Amino acid sequence: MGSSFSGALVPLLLTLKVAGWATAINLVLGIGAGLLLARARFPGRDLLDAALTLPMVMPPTVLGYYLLVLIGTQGPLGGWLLQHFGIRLIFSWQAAVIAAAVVSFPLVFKAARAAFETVDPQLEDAARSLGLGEAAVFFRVTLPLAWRGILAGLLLAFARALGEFGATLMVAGSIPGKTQTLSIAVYEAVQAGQDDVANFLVGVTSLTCIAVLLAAGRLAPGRVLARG
Amino acid sequence: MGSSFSGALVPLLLTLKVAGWATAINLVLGIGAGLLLARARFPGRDLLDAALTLPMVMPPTVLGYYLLVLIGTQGPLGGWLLQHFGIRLIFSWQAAVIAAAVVSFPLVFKAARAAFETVDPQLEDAARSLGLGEAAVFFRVTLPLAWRGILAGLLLAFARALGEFGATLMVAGSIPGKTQTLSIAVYEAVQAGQDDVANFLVGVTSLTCIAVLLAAGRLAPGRVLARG
Amino acid sequence: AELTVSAAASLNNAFQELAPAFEAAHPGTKLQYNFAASGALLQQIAKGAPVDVFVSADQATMDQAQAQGLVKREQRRNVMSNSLVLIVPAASTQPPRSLGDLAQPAYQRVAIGLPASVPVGRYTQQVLQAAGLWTAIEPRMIGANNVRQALDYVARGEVDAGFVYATDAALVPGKVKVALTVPTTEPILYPAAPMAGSAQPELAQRFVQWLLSPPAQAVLARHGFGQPR
Amino acid sequence: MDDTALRPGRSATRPAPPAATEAARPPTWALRLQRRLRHGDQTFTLDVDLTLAQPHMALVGPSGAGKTQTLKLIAGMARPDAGRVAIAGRVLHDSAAGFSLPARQRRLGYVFQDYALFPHLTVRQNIGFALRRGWLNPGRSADAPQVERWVKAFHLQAIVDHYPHQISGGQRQRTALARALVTEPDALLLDEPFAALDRPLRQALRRELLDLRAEVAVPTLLITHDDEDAELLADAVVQLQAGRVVSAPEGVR
Amino acid sequence: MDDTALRPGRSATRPAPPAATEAARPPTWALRLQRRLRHGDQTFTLDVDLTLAQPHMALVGPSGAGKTQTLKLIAGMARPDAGRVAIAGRVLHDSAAGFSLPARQRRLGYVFQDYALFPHLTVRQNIGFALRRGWLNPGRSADAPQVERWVKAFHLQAIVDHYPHQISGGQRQRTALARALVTEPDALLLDEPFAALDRPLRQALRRELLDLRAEVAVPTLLITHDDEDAELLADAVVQLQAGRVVSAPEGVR
Ligand SMILES: Nc1ncnc2c1ncn2[C@@H]1O[C@H](COP(=O)(O)OP(=O)(O)OP(=O)(O)O)[C@@H](O)[C@H]1O
Ligand SMILES: Nc1ncnc2c1ncn2[C@@H]1O[C@H](COP(=O)(O)OP(=O)(O)OP(=O)(O)O)[C@@H](O)[C@H]1O
Ligand code: MOO
Ligand SMILES: [Mg+2]
Ligand SMILES: [Mg+2]
Repeated sequence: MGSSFSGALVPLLLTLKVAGWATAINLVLGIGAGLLLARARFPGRDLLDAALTLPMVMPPTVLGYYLLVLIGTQGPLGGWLLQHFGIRLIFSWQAAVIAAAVVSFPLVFKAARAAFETVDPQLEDAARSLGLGEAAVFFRVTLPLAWRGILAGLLLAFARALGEFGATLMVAGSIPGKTQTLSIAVYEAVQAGQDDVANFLVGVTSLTCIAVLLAAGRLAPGRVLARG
Repeated sequence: MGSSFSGALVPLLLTLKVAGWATAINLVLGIGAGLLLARARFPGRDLLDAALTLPMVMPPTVLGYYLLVLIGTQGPLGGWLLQHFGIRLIFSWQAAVIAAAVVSFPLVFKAARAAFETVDPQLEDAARSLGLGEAAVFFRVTLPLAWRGILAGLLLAFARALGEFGATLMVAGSIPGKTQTLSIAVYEAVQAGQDDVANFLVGVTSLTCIAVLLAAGRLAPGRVLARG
Repeated sequence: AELTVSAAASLNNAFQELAPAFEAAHPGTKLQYNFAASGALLQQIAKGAPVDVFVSADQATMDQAQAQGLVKREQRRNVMSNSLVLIVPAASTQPPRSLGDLAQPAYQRVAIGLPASVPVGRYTQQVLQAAGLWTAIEPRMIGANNVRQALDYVARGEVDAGFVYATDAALVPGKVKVALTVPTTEPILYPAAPMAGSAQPELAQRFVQWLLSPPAQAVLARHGFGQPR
Repeated sequence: MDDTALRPGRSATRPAPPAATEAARPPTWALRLQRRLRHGDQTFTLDVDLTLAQPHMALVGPSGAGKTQTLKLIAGMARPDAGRVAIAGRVLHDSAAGFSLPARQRRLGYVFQDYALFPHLTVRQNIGFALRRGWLNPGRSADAPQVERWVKAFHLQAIVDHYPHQISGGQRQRTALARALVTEPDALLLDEPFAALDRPLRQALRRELLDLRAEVAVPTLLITHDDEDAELLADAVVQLQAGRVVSAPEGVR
Repeated sequence: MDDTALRPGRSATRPAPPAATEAARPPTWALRLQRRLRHGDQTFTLDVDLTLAQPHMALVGPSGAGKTQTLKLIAGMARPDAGRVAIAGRVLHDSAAGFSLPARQRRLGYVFQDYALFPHLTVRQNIGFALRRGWLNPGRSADAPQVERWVKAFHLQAIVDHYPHQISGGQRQRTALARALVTEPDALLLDEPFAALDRPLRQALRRELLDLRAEVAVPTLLITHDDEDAELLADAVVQLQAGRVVSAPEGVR
């Protein structure tokens, strides 16, 4: 493992790709689930909410093991994909994306639910009476008003995805240049007692994370007041 | 390690103690930091925000390593504690609390910041003009109005603390009955190939988590509307 | 008194079983185990963890501990041995008969502990290098974070073969087949040593010695460990 | 009941009754609305039954009488427990027939008592909100002639780029009014639209409303506490008390 | 300037001027306020200079003239760029002296134009808000005679346990008024306090306000668009336009 910057470049790019995709997936799924639980009333809603939080509570390695069982070539999902599409998920960077997405999903979901619940329903009514369909109401009123809270969740999810390695390592393996993310590299350096390499890689991870968070801060609208 | 329920009871209680304390600490620190960053304007605010998110981005084992450096008897904090108070943090359940608290801190902090930012400042002005001091304004107006979002963060943090083992293992070790939390027990069972024990312990963890989340759901006020 | 033993994770099952015997032989003593990867154990000890005995899965880690003056070098003992095996999924029809067979196209994925951080990976790398096979196998390597992960991959049929310890392969007999026992360039010996900073140096030393006793060795043997040579 | 027939295309000749009418000359307002609001052991019961030929109605009555609730039921923002709503023969809701148009298809201009401006949009974006179709909000500098018209009419030029929390109460009210008028609705539901305005401005806006109605004959339902408003802007005054109509004179009061 | 002297204890004899007065007979309202609000390239400049002997003032003027801003500056919810505020000789703010009382020490009853009720508290809790000291809100069934008094006076009995989003506009306004009056403030700042009320209720509340002032001589500054309000409740009418006082007659108009 090179301690030079170029040595960190490959895992860095891979890490960004994995975390980016995982965050994108959670942008959709987390917002969807958050909206559902904020708005729909159905029996077992609280239970579903708690269940969707479980990926957070399981040690990543254990979660990784369950994911392995699920998406491995012998698993129900992995086997099906392999049989019908010839796709082998396991030990690919896509598997790393799935692991990172699962681990960070509750972060987006919870943040989105809380954010949607603070949006004044009267404003949505106002938009409806102005002729907007439900989708347009969502994208033009609900989402912008909830965005600040959702963004906070997304940033946490991105950070978590950057740092994730327990579950990732399990389903993606650690194939240098293919599935070795920064976190895995850091972990190995620490394990191997290569403190300087570890510190260097942690520095790279931290700087990357800070850069991404600062850039994303720009995406937040100015302070949007609750009342019109 | 017994696979009976009584075998899980000791780590379960320990886990609840550790996660409970960690969440309590973050209730104070996370809300404090969230409020500071939501309200105070100072140069480097965004940078501080990003820096406070870093515990999220570091692989827990790596974080554990840094914590070890900090609170180990040779470390600045650990050494000071040992010298002046004879307190040895490492391998104690208090060390597990510290690890769990650090790992889950960003969850509360980010949620709190986003929640505070959606509170209408005019309501705080109203409370001030009614004679309330800043502390009373905070506890009687700001906090109740932000509570829903903060609670979502606290629940995530609690779940995360329940599931944490990477950093915990590093600083607290895995001493049955003393520092072996449920997650660590799960991890060890998986490592030792005791799949049935692992599944059982995961079941206990999940049920505990769901029970706590459902109970905490009661703490959320009814839907509080943004406008008066 | 409580005796804290930091032991390599792979010793978990065997050591749990040892505890009652030692405690019975030393009334008033309670064993406290702390299991983790050998490297993590060393870091804890180096940072002041109150440990009495350290049992590592490899010589290199114990050497480091010794170099840092953390253990009593004169009381360090090799307490058991293990062997490296090549395993394949139980369903596998044509297991490799020699290491050289791994170069065949049938073995696209081979689980190996990461050589940089996992002792079993280091042993594997040494063996393969000595056999001139490393460059051929390395591109097929699926890195594992620890032995257990390599074992899981093989047991679930996600890889075509894997290198683990004999003790690990014995954990899931129905799911993996041992194709080969691989002679290692250096023997796989587990060293144990009392800590220099132990508050109970005598008891710590007695534990290390007791590990070499016939009753202890019998238990270890049942878990697949061999005598230290 | 044929759903399509009830949703005729926006006709160019506005005063003409839409395709599916009830009788030769339907009343402008045909309202039957029942709704019970419960809170703890308190209940408020709304039970409005009202048929009015006149196009312009003022709804008056003490605070808490149910005026705002009535408007929300007409606009489809709440569901009556039972009832029927038809405006100028166009049926918007009929519980008996199990029929209810969603709020967005009712084509009503609604001015909320507390304005309900979109806090994330500027005054101009708020006013132009309904003109922009699709999933995106109008841009901050998007310009439309209809927006300009009402910005000018309501003297909002100086603050078109302000956000709602940056403008005064009266400015908010005018913005809300403009936002509703821009859509050229089939009917206007106005919940105290001039309450925050001083006398000259109030007069100017009344003028605007009258001008608009001279141009396109749009029926109005106006909640007001101002007798002058009722006199000048309504052909009939309906009084609500404790959820019931207590006086609904035929003809101008 | 002596800080303590400026914050006299709540005196029992209310009309008597507090300890540190300016002159033998200070004017009730002595206001000098300058503030510039910027938004993009738009600026609104408030520049109010006003000394008034009469205790009860009505502040009128077109929408956007700066009436609400003036009130907020007096109440200490915004800081003037420069200026001085003294009510009945009690100095609340003096930029030149670098002195400014925080809002909570100004002892002013403020009724917000948009009410600003606490959405997480019931009507009763809102009204009793200031009576409860400490870090806890009054309980949902906490009862105080002052609260009861105003609940009765403003006919809020039926909805004391409702939350703000469950009550009508007029009910909100009355709740806001009661919340401000309960504290027995040194002066009242009312931003269109009757705008959402129908005529009979408006008259009843005016009566209440006059009764209150007969009991304790509390100065009032009332923003209104209603001439009758101004006539009945104010001794002097001050007109604001584009941020400046354009007419401030001495004596009753
Ligand atoms: N969500 C609710 N739950 C219970 N009661 C409610 C709810 N919303 C409104 N009410 C009650 O319904 C009654 C009618 O309210 P509405 O807002 O229609 O009054 P209004 O006639 O518009 O009065 P105002 O002139 O004061 O605006 C009020 O007594 C109010 O307390
Ligand atoms: N945060 C702000 N930024 C920029 N301009 C502002 C801001 N707040 C208020 N203004 C402007 O200041 C002016 C005065 O506002 P103010 O609320 O005092 O008016 P007002 O006299 O109370 O009017 P109304 O009778 O409509 O309530 C308005 O033109 C408004 O657009
Ligand atoms: O027994 Mo180890 O140190 O986990 O390879
Ligand atoms: Mg109303
Ligand atoms: Mg105003």
